Amino acid sequence: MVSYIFRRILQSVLVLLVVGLVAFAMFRFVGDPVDTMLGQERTVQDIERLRESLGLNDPFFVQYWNFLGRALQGDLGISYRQGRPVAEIIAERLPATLELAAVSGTFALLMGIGLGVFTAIRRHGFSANAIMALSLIGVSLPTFLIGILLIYLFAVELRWLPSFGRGETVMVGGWSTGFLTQSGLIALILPSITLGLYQMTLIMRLVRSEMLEVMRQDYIRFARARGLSQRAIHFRHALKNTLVPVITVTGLQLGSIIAFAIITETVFQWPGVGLLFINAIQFVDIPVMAAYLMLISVMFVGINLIVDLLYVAIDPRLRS
Amino acid sequence: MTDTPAPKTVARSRLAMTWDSDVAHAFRHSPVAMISFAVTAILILSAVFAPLIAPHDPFNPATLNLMNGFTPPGEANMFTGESFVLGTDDQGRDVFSTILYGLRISLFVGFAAVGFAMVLGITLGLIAGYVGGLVETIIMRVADVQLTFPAILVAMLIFGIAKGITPPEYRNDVAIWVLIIAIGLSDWVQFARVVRGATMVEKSKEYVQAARLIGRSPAAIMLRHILPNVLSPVLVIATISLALAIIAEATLSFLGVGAPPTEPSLGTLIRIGQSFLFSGEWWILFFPACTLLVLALSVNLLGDWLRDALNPRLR
Amino acid sequence: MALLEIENLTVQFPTRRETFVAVKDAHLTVEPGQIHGLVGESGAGKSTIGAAVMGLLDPPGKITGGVIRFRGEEISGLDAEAMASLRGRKISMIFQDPLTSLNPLFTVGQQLVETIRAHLHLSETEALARAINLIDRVGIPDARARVNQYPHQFSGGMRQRVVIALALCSEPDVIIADEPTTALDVSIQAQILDLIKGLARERRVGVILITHDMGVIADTTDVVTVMYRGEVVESGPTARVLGAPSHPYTKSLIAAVPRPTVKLHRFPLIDYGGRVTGFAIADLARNWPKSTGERGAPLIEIEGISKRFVSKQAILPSRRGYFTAVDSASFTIRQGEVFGLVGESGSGKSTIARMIAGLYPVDGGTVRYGGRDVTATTRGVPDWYRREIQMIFQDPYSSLNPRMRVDEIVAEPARHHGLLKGQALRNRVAELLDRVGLGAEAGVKFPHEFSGGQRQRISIARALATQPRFLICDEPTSALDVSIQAQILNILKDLQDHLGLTMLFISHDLPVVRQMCDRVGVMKDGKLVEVAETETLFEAPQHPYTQHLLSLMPRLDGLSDEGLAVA
Amino acid sequence: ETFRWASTTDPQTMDPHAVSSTPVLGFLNNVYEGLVRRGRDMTIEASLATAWEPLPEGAGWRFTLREGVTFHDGAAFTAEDVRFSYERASSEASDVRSWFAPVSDVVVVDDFTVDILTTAPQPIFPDSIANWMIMDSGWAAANDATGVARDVENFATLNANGTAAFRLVSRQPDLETVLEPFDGWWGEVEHNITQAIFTPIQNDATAVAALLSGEIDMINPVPVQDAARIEAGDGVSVLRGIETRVIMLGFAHDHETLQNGAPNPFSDVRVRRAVAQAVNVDAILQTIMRGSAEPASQLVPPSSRGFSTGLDTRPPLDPDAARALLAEAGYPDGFDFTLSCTNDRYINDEAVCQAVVGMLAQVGMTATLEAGPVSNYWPELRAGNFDMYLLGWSPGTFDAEHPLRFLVHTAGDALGTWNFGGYSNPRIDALIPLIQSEIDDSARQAMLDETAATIQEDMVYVPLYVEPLLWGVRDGVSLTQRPDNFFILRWVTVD
Ligand SMILES: Nc1ncnc2c1ncn2[C@@H]1O[C@H](COP(=O)(O)OP(=O)(O)OP(=O)(O)O)[C@@H](O)[C@H]1O
Ligand SMILES: Nc1ncnc2c1ncn2[C@@H]1O[C@H](COP(=O)(O)OP(=O)(O)OP(=O)(O)O)[C@@H](O)[C@H]1O
Ligand SMILES: [Mg+2]
Ligand SMILES: [Mg+2]
Ligand code: NI
Repeated sequence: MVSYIFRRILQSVLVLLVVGLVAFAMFRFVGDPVDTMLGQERTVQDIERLRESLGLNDPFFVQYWNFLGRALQGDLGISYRQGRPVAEIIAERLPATLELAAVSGTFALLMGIGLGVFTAIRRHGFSANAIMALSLIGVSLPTFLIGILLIYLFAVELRWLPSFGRGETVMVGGWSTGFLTQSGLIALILPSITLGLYQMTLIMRLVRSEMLEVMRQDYIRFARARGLSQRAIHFRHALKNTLVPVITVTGLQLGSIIAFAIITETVFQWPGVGLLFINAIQFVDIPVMAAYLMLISVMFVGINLIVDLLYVAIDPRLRS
Repeated sequence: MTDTPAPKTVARSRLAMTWDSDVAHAFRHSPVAMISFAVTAILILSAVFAPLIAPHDPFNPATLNLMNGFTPPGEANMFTGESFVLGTDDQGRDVFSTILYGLRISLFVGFAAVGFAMVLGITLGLIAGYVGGLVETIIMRVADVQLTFPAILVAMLIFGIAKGITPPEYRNDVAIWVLIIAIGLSDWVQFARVVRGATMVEKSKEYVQAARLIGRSPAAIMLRHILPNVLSPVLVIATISLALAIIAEATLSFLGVGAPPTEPSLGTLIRIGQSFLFSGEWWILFFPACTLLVLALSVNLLGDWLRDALNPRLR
Repeated sequence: MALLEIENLTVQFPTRRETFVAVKDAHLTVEPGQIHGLVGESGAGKSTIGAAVMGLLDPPGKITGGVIRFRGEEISGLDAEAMASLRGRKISMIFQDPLTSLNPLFTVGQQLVETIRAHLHLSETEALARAINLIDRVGIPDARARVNQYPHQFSGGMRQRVVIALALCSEPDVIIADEPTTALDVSIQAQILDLIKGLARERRVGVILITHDMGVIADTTDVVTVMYRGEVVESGPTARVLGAPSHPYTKSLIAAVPRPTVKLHRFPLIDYGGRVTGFAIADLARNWPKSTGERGAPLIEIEGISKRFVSKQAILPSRRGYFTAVDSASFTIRQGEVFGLVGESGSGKSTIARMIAGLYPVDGGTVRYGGRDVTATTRGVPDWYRREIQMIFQDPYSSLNPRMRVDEIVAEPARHHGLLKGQALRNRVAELLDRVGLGAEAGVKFPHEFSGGQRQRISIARALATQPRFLICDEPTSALDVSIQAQILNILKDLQDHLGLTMLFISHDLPVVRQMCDRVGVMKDGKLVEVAETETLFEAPQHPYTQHLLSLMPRLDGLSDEGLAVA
Repeated sequence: ETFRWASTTDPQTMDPHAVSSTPVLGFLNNVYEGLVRRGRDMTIEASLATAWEPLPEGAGWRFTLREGVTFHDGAAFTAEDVRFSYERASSEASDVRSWFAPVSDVVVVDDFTVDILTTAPQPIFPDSIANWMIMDSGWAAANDATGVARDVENFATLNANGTAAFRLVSRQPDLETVLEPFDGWWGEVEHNITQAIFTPIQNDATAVAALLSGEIDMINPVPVQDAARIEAGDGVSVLRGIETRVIMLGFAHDHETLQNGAPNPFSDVRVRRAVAQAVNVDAILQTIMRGSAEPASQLVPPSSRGFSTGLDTRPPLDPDAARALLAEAGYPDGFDFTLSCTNDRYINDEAVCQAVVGMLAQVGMTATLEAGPVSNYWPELRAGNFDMYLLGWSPGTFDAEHPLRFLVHTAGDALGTWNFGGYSNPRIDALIPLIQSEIDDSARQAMLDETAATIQEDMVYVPLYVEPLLWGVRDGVSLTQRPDNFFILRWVTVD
């Protein structure tokens, strides 16, 4: 176990190195930061000077090497767009995204599992089929559209909820949280629904399809014969046997909620890392992109490690 | 419910056997499956035969009249007097024709990208889960790297490379493949990880060991024995991903990687239509969005049904 | 008032090909404290009756006629809710397939505790204590440690006992025990049957005991009902039915009971129902490669193989607990011989079989086949060796791919090895299915549509389809009624005779072992305690454990063609 | 009154010399002040300087500074700050140093007089430094912000200390920036704001929603297509104006071949003229721009200084003439080419390009549209990967000379830096320095007229239209919209 985790951490370092290399090879195709950094009255010398000082004239692996060298000393560089240390910017933005991800992830997981179990048990029921069909609306319309429609309904027409932003936030030891104020909590509602809708549908459908399979297994029949309650059968015995694909997908989805909640964050002007990232791409803000991708990579590696450990925790047959 | 048992003829035609198979039988008894199949088929056919069906050719800019722009459905344009069933968009394109033509791109990209992701993901997932060891480590770590890069960046990279290696006159032909590969690449990990997880569970079961004892090769065991047993979550993800891939195509086209805006796909139409959501020109968004919704709905319902039909215990 | 009454019960499985009537107009009554035996042909509908009483018929099965009453109240029409409140508390059932009845993701203890707590008002610790006690009472050693293990860490027989414990733990009024002791060695079987008898006597529990073991019926039951193809053909006090069977099927069944004492050339076959009464082995043996080696020469040489399992997970390897399932066993199987392996449940028989088949890597020792080293490593065994051997798994159901149709399952090996294709292959599959008594039309069904014994026969058909030279049989006929068992065993014997097929034959059924095997090994606690020629072993057992085992063999005295006297 | 407003882009920095972009300069104009400033009608008026006059012989300009001005931190404003700000703004890292290209030195005459010396006569120099903001030298030194914060972070990135009517209270980049009136401001207060909060809202639709829901008092910009809806809405209205940005089509003048390898037709003026005559600008303005924009005939809008009033007609729309021109140029069957275009830079840029493609197709010029985000657009243009492209130009000095310098002058290191197509005309190159240094207005205008005529003749660019300016405002808020798209808080009053 310990050695497994240790090996995985070693592998993660390798993953990180590869991610960096690919990232720097990629940045050339994103655009040229110099054009966005300089005003229209720049001269050719200005361009050259800036390129030189940013090291953009170096081959990408040299740029990468320099980045690594500095990163190892804890320096992630200065954002081209904001002119501030990247680490600071990311630290500022991460809480917003993490809180949003936590809320929408929880929403997606609870609703997804609950509805998934429900639709599996009532496979032929009307309400179950209605839920199954309705849930598809959430995944077949673009997130953007859903977000805007929600805003118009709840912010413009009904004026119940704010149309953008995080509301009031409170700093708790360097972490800006929206959980402690009423406006902060209210502000979370629409974005988390928008963001969680897709994951909810996915989880729900996965749970349903796996449940249907499991519900016909002999051990469920025997669990019934033993006189266990319906709840224990559905939520303990059947559900646990569906979990391997569900946690896989949940892990990945949670990762992408944190990493690339770009559209939701843009629509709701949610000051998280997704917004930061899309701005960085638009601005060709290489230091931000590089640091950000590294962070994402660490996160995915971590999530996947946890998922893999969970497999073993869930299924004893995998312990050997 | 019950058909009279087919007389045991020695050699039945393949068609008859297919018709008589359990899945086909289940299909014939499920109205939902038949309707959603019909809808999907109609959509696909109308996309394929768009040039024959569509009243206009929206992909030929020379035939467009900008002054026709924003004509409401069924009404006559106030400048040109022309009228269009589902109205026109900002360029004066007939929305109905554009949906048909756009579907061609969207369906192709959507199915191809999801198919590509599925094949790649399933293959690698099966291998990782079944073989384990170093192979698994390598595949899963590559997957980790892949996860880090969103489709946007992947598309930009591939597009940049493709641009470098293809002569300009082929760019437009390449563009669509760039989209497919980019979307497929950013999607395969999901399949791979799900399949790997399920395979790890499945491979310890005795029927797999029985197959090994027969001497079946690992490839055959993975495909014949394990795959059918891990397919249902894959189908869930695949059918759900389809709509997503179609929308992703529009996003990527917006970034300049993909089909040119003069040849709007369904997704691009929706993206364009979004900006007219509140200016009163609802039809530019509404009809394409409905088409996508109907497509997603029927494909998913078909997927739901197929999943259940493929499971012998659920019949 | 009768505890349980079944009247005119009819159960159908409507599929699109046919509507299969699994039970037709069946009658059965269980009085308090009565043990009611249910015997009959494999696939006759015994398990279906049990499932119908529990309201747990596998869809699409449904009760289409008749009533079931519990203490005079009709329960066959109850809604799900009301039915659920009866299950476990009032009526509980031991399903036939113990290996798939346990949820693989929960420890045995967890499953016991939750069942106990669902019915009895006990605290977590009390329930656990009770669970441990139960595990102990069904004869599983080291119960305290065992409750923390998962089902896959148990041997077949142990899992069966766990299922029994689970069915008994809620103190029900009626117990339906579907072949509860098939996978158990005689001593444990006796212990379990005593437990059941005790419950019937002391707590006035009514029991339906479904079994194919005539010895058990004779020993345990008060009343017996005989079923044949969905119908009750005979019912009455055990002594009468066994001693003076009136229905021809019952008579032929009794005639087929293997003789524990005398070695016969072939098992006696039933001529009732007129299906298979012997056939030319030549058909089956067509293009079956004849074993090349000289008969009697050592084929499999096993030297000191051992297997240990991690019994306690720990982060540090040094803290882990290990359990030695097989402790350096050595024996040789000769070309063309049937080598029997008997012994206590959980003593490592299946583990040895799996190591020989290359499914478990060995932790020590070597296996040689025809002089070549085929010891299983983590990468398995050499391919050529795989082609030579075949195994019939102890758990027939989980060894069948649930998503494959039976004809595909049976055809797969032949197709894979390129032996046959097209129509010839279809014919061969049909023939094989017919030989094991399923009928060719079974091919279009999926494994879950079969009864326990039928599944076992599918797995036998598949094993034969590969045309192996060495066949490992792990309890191949445990779920078969004596008549079908005889049929199958005769096929195996024919193959041995004609082709020189070598077999490792694991069974707890000592009469069968005596009939089938040339030499026998006896296992206890992972050790091979005795190996001897069959007759020698049965006549003059050396090791005390062997002696103990043989002494417990159910004695069916006065076995005649007409009936048997109950001891 | 608390006033909230939103715009698509956050000012990247609070350093007035680090970035010369409209969002930054426009925002900082509320915090910092220059020697001169622009009034409501864009005219130059006194600010920190009360008077200015050219030095004899075109040696530069003398500015008389306002006395009694203090910075937000209380420090007094003196000539030393002007000198410091000059040094800072013209330093290498500064993004506004081009304003000071002709400046040779800044001389402090006394505490309230400075001479700005130029290498050549600079008639419009005061216009060109309207956005040059003065920073306190003492504050900069004390906070280690004497250098421009661009590649490095310094105190000035997040903090500001100007002399203007508002001071920066808090700054959360990309999130919220709060301003409050500065009590010690020298000017006369016209606004009634007690606090002003700026929020960037990137998404147009979200911004419109925020305005409609009353969470925001003013948004900039309003998408053209939503303007009508907002006007119709309760309690909100749209402020319409015309910006100074001219949208035009540019050509690959000096390329041998097109992207697809065929000979380059665009080096032929007849082809370029055909393009001009084929594009139906009125239709574009009518539909895509919804009547909000105005057609353009020159590289600058009519409102700018030096506009050639006699040349204010576009070539007439005439597809037949266009076809004839093409035939004459040797392309009777037309040709294939690519049109490069942005899709996130100008208002409805992609739609406009699509319309252009359609119109050109009707005369036989078959364009493949390559539309993409601006991040990769300029590099591609600089690398010469285009045949025809869309460009928007907004003259920083509001003077007709500005685009000549960048778009028309033969491409070089400092001049012609945006002349991607490689147009080169020695006569124009010769005229540009003369225009720059001509003091006499009519002589200057004559030269500007000559260049404008040449440019029209040669169809160097095909100007299409001037971009509109659309702000959404809550009823009860009154404010002034300036063509440079600067939002000036001190002209805001809230009911
Ligand atoms: N799910 C099902 N679908 C269709 N047919 C079924 C299904 N389950 C059982 N059957 C059929 O019902 C018949 C009775 O099965 P049952 O399990 O009751 O037999 P059994 O008497 O218990 O036999 P065995 O001794 O082999 O266990 C069998 O012929 C079987 O094929
Ligand atoms: N995967 C495993 N992990 C841990 N322990 C195991 C595992 N498989 C088997 N065992 C243990 O090894 C011992 C021998 O098991 P095995 O299945 O070989 O018994 P068996 O002789 O076949 O018994 P039965 O007659 O009951 O089938 C048992 O005590 C069992 O608990
Ligand atoms: Mg049975
Ligand atoms: Mg065993
Ligand atoms: Ni039917």
